[in-house]
Amino acid sequence: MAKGTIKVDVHHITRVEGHGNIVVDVRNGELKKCELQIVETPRFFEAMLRGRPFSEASHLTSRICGICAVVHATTSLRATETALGVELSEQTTMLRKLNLHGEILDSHLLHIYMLVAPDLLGVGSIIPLAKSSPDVVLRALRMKKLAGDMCAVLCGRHTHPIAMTVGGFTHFPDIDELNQLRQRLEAMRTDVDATVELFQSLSLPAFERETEYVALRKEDEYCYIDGEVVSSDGGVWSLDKYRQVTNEYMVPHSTAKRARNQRPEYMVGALARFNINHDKLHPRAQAAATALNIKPTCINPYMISIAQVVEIVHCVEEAILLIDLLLDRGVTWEDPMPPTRLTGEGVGSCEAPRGILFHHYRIEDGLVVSANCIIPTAQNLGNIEADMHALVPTILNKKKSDITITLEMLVRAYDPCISCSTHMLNVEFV
Amino acid sequence: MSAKPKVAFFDFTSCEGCQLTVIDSLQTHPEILDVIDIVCFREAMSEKGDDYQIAFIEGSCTRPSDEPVMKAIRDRAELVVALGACAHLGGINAIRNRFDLDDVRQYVYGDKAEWYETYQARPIKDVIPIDAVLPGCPIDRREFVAALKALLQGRAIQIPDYPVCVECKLKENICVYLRGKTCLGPITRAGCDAICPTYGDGCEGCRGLIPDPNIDSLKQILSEHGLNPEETLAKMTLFLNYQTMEREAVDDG
Amino acid sequence: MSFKVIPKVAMPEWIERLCTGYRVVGPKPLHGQHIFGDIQSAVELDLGYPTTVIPPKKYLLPQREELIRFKTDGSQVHVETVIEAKPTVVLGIHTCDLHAIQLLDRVFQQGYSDQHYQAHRENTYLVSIECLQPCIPHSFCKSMGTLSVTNGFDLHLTDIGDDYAVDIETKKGARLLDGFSAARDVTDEDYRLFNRVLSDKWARFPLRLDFDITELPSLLSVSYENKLWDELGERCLACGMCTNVCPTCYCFNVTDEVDFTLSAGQRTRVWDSCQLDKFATVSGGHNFRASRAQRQRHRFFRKGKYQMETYGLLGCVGCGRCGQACLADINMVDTLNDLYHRHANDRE
Amino acid sequence: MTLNLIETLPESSIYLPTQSRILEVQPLTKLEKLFTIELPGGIALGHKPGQFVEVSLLGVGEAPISISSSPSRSNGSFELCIRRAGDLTSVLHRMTSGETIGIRGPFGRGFPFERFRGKDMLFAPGGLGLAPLRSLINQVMDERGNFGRVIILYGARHPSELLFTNELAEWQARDDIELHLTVDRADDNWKGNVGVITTLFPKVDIHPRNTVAVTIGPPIMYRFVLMELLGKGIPEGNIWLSLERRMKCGVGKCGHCQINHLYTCQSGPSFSYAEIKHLAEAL
Ligand SMILES: Cc1cc2nc3c(=O)[nH]c(=O)nc-3n(C[C@H](O)[C@H](O)[C@H](O)COP(=O)(O)OP(=O)(O)OC[C@H]3O[C@@H](n4cnc5c(N)ncnc54)[C@H](O)[C@@H]3O)c2cc1C
Ligand code: SF4
Ligand code: SF4
Ligand code: SF4
Repeated sequence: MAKGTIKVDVHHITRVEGHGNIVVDVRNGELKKCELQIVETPRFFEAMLRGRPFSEASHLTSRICGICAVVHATTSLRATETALGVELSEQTTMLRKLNLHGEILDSHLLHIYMLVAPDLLGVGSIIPLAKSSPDVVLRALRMKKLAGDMCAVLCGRHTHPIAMTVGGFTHFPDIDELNQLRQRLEAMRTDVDATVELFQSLSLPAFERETEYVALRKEDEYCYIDGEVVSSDGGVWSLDKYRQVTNEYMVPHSTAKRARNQRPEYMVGALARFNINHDKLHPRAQAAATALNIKPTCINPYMISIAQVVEIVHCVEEAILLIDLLLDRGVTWEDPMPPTRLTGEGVGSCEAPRGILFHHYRIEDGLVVSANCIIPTAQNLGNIEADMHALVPTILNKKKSDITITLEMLVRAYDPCISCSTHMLNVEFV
Repeated sequence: MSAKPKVAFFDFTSCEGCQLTVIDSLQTHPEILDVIDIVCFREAMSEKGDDYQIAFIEGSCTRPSDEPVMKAIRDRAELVVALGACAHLGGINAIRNRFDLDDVRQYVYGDKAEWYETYQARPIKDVIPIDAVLPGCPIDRREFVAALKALLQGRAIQIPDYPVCVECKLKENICVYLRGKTCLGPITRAGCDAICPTYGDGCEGCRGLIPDPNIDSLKQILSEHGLNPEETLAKMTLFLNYQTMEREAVDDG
Repeated sequence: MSFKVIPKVAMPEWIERLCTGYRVVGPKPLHGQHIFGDIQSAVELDLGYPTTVIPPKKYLLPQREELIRFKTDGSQVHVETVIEAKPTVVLGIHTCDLHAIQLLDRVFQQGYSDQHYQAHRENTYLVSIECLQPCIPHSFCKSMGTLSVTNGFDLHLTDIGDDYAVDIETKKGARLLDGFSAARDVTDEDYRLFNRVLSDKWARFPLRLDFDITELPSLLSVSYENKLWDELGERCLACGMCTNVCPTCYCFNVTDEVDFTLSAGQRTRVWDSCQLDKFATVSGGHNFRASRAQRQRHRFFRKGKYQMETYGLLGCVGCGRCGQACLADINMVDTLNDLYHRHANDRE
Repeated sequence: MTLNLIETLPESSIYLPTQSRILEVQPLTKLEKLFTIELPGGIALGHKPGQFVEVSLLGVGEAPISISSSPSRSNGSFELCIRRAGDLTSVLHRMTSGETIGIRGPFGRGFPFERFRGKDMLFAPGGLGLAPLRSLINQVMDERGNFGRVIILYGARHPSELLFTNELAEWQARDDIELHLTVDRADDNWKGNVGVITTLFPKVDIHPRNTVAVTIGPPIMYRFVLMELLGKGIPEGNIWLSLERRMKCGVGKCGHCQINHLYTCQSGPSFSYAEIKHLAEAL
C-alpha cells in the first residue's frame, strides 16, 4: 500500500480521557496531514477562577480532571501558598506527598491495566478481558482500590479531594488507618511483581525518535512536588520561570494549547521523569526497570507505559517508607498554617501522572484576580504529533486497521488527559 | 431479570470524574459486569454500540453542537440518567454564566477566541427530558450502585429529598460551624453521606438544593458567622450558580 | 438497692475489667465537643463532659438498624428477624438523658412491643452520673425536673472528691461490680461528703423557664394559633438537626436494600425527622404538614404536650442539645418563655 | 471476671412480614387491581372493616393498604384493592398469582360495627375510598336484617374509574340498597348523574338521629361531604371517616402518621368526626 492513499479518521479516540480525534491524510504515499484534534469543549477554568476566594481555588481546579484531581488540588495549593507566603509543616508535606503517591498509583494502574493492556492482549477493553483473564482484571481492581483507599484515608476521596486546604489539612488519618494501609501495601508487592511480569511478557512497537524530555527534579528524592524544571537537552529553571519552558501557542484544530521549549516540542510524564530522575528511584523500582528492559535515555514513546510500571513499583515502596516515617513521629491534628499576606503571586508545580503541571495565580485581597494553568497533556500534544509524523511513513505498508491501531496506541501511551488540557494562554501578569 | 440491560455512558463538558467513579465502583462491585451489558464507555473501552436502553450522561451542555448529540442519545435510550453535578445542574461550568461570555473566551483564548464555540453552560434537562439524576461532584459510589439496582428491579431511581445535615448528624460529626467554618449542608440535598463535613470541610452544595430550601435564613446565618455578602455569593455560586441564577431571575420578576 | 464507693484511682482498673466482658462506651472529646464512643481505657473517658452531640439513645435505637434480612432461592423465601444486641455498658449518662430513656421505654414497650429496642435495652447497662455543674448554656434541666434521678439506672455515680459514690439500683448493676475488690463499702465520711455534694449542687443550676413546668401543656393548648410558629418557620432551615440530637426523638424511616442478585437483602430503619419537608407527604404529593411553621409547632407540641398525653411523660428533658445544634438559634428556653410572655401579655 | 453475658434475644419481630401468596389478581380500572391474598395455611386474617395491613415486598418496601374484603366472606383469603401510585405499588402491579408478598397486620382500629347495628347506614365513598368501605358494606349486607336502610352515594372522577362495577351492578339490582352514582366528567355512555359527590346528597332523605354515615375519600372531599352530613343533622359521633397518612411501621412507633397527638395507625385510621373535629391537623 506504500503508494496508496489513506485517510485515517479516528473519531473520539476511546480509552483516553477527554475528546480527541486523530486525522491522518496520506495521498500517493505522501503524508499531507497528521493531526491530533482536540474537540473537547473549552472549560474556561482560568476565567472562572477570577474573583473567587483563594480558599476555593483548589476545590475549583480539582474539577479540571477527575483522574488527576489530587495533583491539581496540590498544585493549586502550592501556587496559593507561594503567593500568600504560607510555610508548610513537615507533617503536611509528608501527607501531601503520600496522597500524591496514591494518585499516581491510581492513575497509572487505570492506564496500564484498563487502557493499555487490552491493546497488548488484543481485546477491546477490560470488559472482554474480565472474561478472558479474570485474574488480571481482579488484580487491577484490587490494586486500584488500595490506591483509591490511600487517598480516601488522607483526604476523603480520590476524585475531588476534600481534606486538603491552604496551609494543611482539615482531617487526619489515625494510626490504625495508616497501619492498615501499610499492611495492605506490603501485601500488594505480590501484585506489583505480577504486574511487572505481565508487562515483561508483552511486546510493544519498536519505534524510536530523539526527543527533549522535561521533568521536575530535586536533589534528594524522585520528585513529584516542587523542585526545579529540568530539560534533557540541558537547562534548569526555577518554577517561577515556567513560561520560559512552556512557551505556549495555539493551533486551530485543537481546543488544547501546546508548548515548545528548546525544540519545537517536548515530552513530559512518566518516561520523561524516568529519563531525568532514574537515579533517584527506589532500588526495587530500579530493579524492575532492569527486568523490564528500560534504560535511560529511552526514546521509544510506547515505553511510557513501561515507565509507569516502574513508577508503580516506586510509589508502593515510597508510600511504605512515608507511612513508616509518619508512624514514627505520630500524626497530630494541626490547624492549617495561615497566610502571611492576602495579596501576592505564586507558581505551584507538581508532577501529575501525565507530567508537569503548573498553576500560576495572582491574588489580591484574598481574591484570585488572574490565573494560568498549564497541563501536562498540553505540553505533550506537539510531541505526539511529531511522533505521528515520524511514525506514519514507516508503517504505510500496513493495513489501514493496523495503522489505525498503531496510531491509537501511540496516542494512548501518552495517556492524554484531554479534558484538562483545554485551557487558556495569554494572561498578562502585570 | 431476563436479558441484561444494555447501558451506555456518554460525556459532555466535565472532568469525567463521575465516569471514573463508575469505574471505581467496579472495585467493590465487580459483579456489575455480570448484571449489565456496557455497550459504550469511551473512557474505558474501544467498542461502541448504538443499541442501548439506559444512557448515563456526564457533563453539561456548553455549546450548540452538543444539542443534536444529546437528542440522538435521548431518541435511542429508554431511560436517560444525568450523571453528576455538571449534567444535573451545569456544575462548576455554570460559574461562567455570571460573566460576559465574550470576555471569558477572550480571557482564555485571546485573539483566537472565535475558534472556540461556546454558550451558557446548562444542565442536560434544559436540552432533553431526563428520567433521573445522580447528583454530586463527583457522584456518590454507593448511590450509583443503588441506582443500578433500582433500575434492575424495574424501579425508579430514588435520591434523598432531605438536607446533608441529616446524614451529618447521623454520623455524629462535629458541625463545622462549631469548628469556625461555614457549610451549605442545611440547604443541600443529602446522599453523599456528608462526606465534606466528615473530612472537616463545609458542604459546597455540589448536589444541588433541597426542595424548598430556606436560603434567606441560611444567608443570615452565614453573615452571623462572619461572611460578607461577596463571600456568601461566592459560596452560593460555586456549584449552585445555575440554581442561584434561576432564583435570581424569579426574584427579579 | 445498695451503696458502694469506687476510689477514682481504681477507675482504670474497673474499666479494664469491664472491657474484658462488655462493650464499654462513654463520653470522649472530639474537636472541642464530646461524643459517646467506645472506651478501651480510662484515659479516653471524660466523665466531666458538658454534653454529647448525640445522646446515648443511639445504643438503644441505633441511627441505622437492620430489622430483617431476606433471601430468595427460586420460589423459596427466607426471611429472618435480625436482632443483634451486644452487652454494652454505657458510662456517664447524664440524668436528663436517663429521663429520656424512660420515655423511650414507654414508647417502645407500650402497645406493640418493639423487640429490637427491647433487646438493646435488656443488654444495655446504664451507668448514670450525677451532674454537679450546668453543662451547656442551652440546658435547662432544673426547670424540667430532670436534674436528678431516683431510678431507671443500673448504677449511678456521684463524684464526691477522691471517690465516686455508687448507687446500685439493679442486679444488672451489681453484676458490673462483681469481684471488683476496689469497690469498698460506704463510710460515714462518705455519706457526709455525698450529702454535702448533693445539697451544694442545686444552687449552681439556674431555673431558666419563667413559668412552672406543670403549666407547659396548658400553655401550649392556648398557643396553637400563636404567631410565634410562623416566626420560627421563617428562621427554621428544616435541617432536622434538632430532632436528630434530641434524646427523646425516635421517629424513623424504613428502607430496603438488595444485592446485585436482587434476591437477598435487608430492611433497615433509619432515624427520621418531623422537621423534614417530606415527612408527612403521601403518594400523590399531599403534604399534611407542608410549612416549616407547622412542623416547628408539631415539634414543640410533641415535646410539651402530646407525649404527656400519650405516654404520661414530657417529651423534653431540658438537655439543651437542640438549641446548641440549631444554626438558626431556635431553642426551647427562648421559645417557651416567649410563648409564656406573649400569652401573659394577651391576658392583660 | 466471669460474666453471664447475653440476655436472651427474641426471635420474632413486629416488623417481620408473613410470607403470603397471591391467589388472584384482577384488574379493576387502569390504575387499580384487586389482589386476593392467602396467609400460610389459609389461616384467617382476623380483621375488622376499616383495618389495614402493611404489604411488604422484600427489597422494595412496605405500604399500608386497607383490607377491601369483608371478614364475613373470608374463605381463607382476603382482598386488597391497590392503586398504582408510586414505587412499591408499581412493582406490585407487575405481580401475578402464585407470587409471594409479605403481610403484617391487621393494624389499626376498625369501625365499631357493633355500635352500627340497628341503624340506617349512609355510605359515601369517593374514588378509591370504596376499596376500604367495601369491606364494611359487605359485612352489613351479610347481616342485612340487623340494619335499617342502606344508602350508598359513590362518586368517581370518570366512569372508567368506578371500582367494583360488578358489585355496583348487584347492589343496583337489589331493592334493599339505595345506590346513587356520580362522576365528575361523563363519557358518551354515561347516563347517570354528573357532578361532585355532594350533588348526590339532595337526592336522599334520611332520619338523622338513626343514621350512621361513613365516608372515605381524598382529603379535599371530606370538608364538603362533612358539611352535607352535618347539614342533614347527623350527630358528630355518628359520622365516621378514615384518614390516610404516611406510615412506615403501622404499630405506633415511626411517628409519620401523627395527627396532633394521635397515631393514625393506632387510634385510627377510622375516626368519628366527634373524635377529630378538635384536631387541627386532621382535616
Ligand atoms: C391506612 C391506609 C390505608 C390505605 N389503603 C389503601 C388501599 O386500600 N389501596 C391503595 O391503593 N392505597 C391505599 N393507601 C395508600 C397507599 O399506602 C399508598 O398509595 C402507598 O403507600 C404508595 O406507595 P408507593 O411506594 O407505591 O408510592 P410512593 O409514592 O413511591 O411512596 C414512597 C414512600 O412514601 C410512603 N407513602 C406514600 N404515600 C403513603 C401513604 N398514603 N401512606 C403511607 N405511606 C405512604 C411509602 O411508605 C413509600 O415508601 C392507604 C394508606 C393508608 C395510610
Ligand atoms: S457540618 Fe454542615 S452538614 Fe453537618 S450539621 Fe453542620 S451545617 Fe449541617
Ligand atoms: S435544628 Fe433548627 S433549623 Fe434545623 S430543623 Fe431544627 S429548628 Fe429548624
Ligand atoms: S427538645 Fe431539645 S432540650 Fe428538650 S430533650 Fe430534646 S434536644 Fe433536649
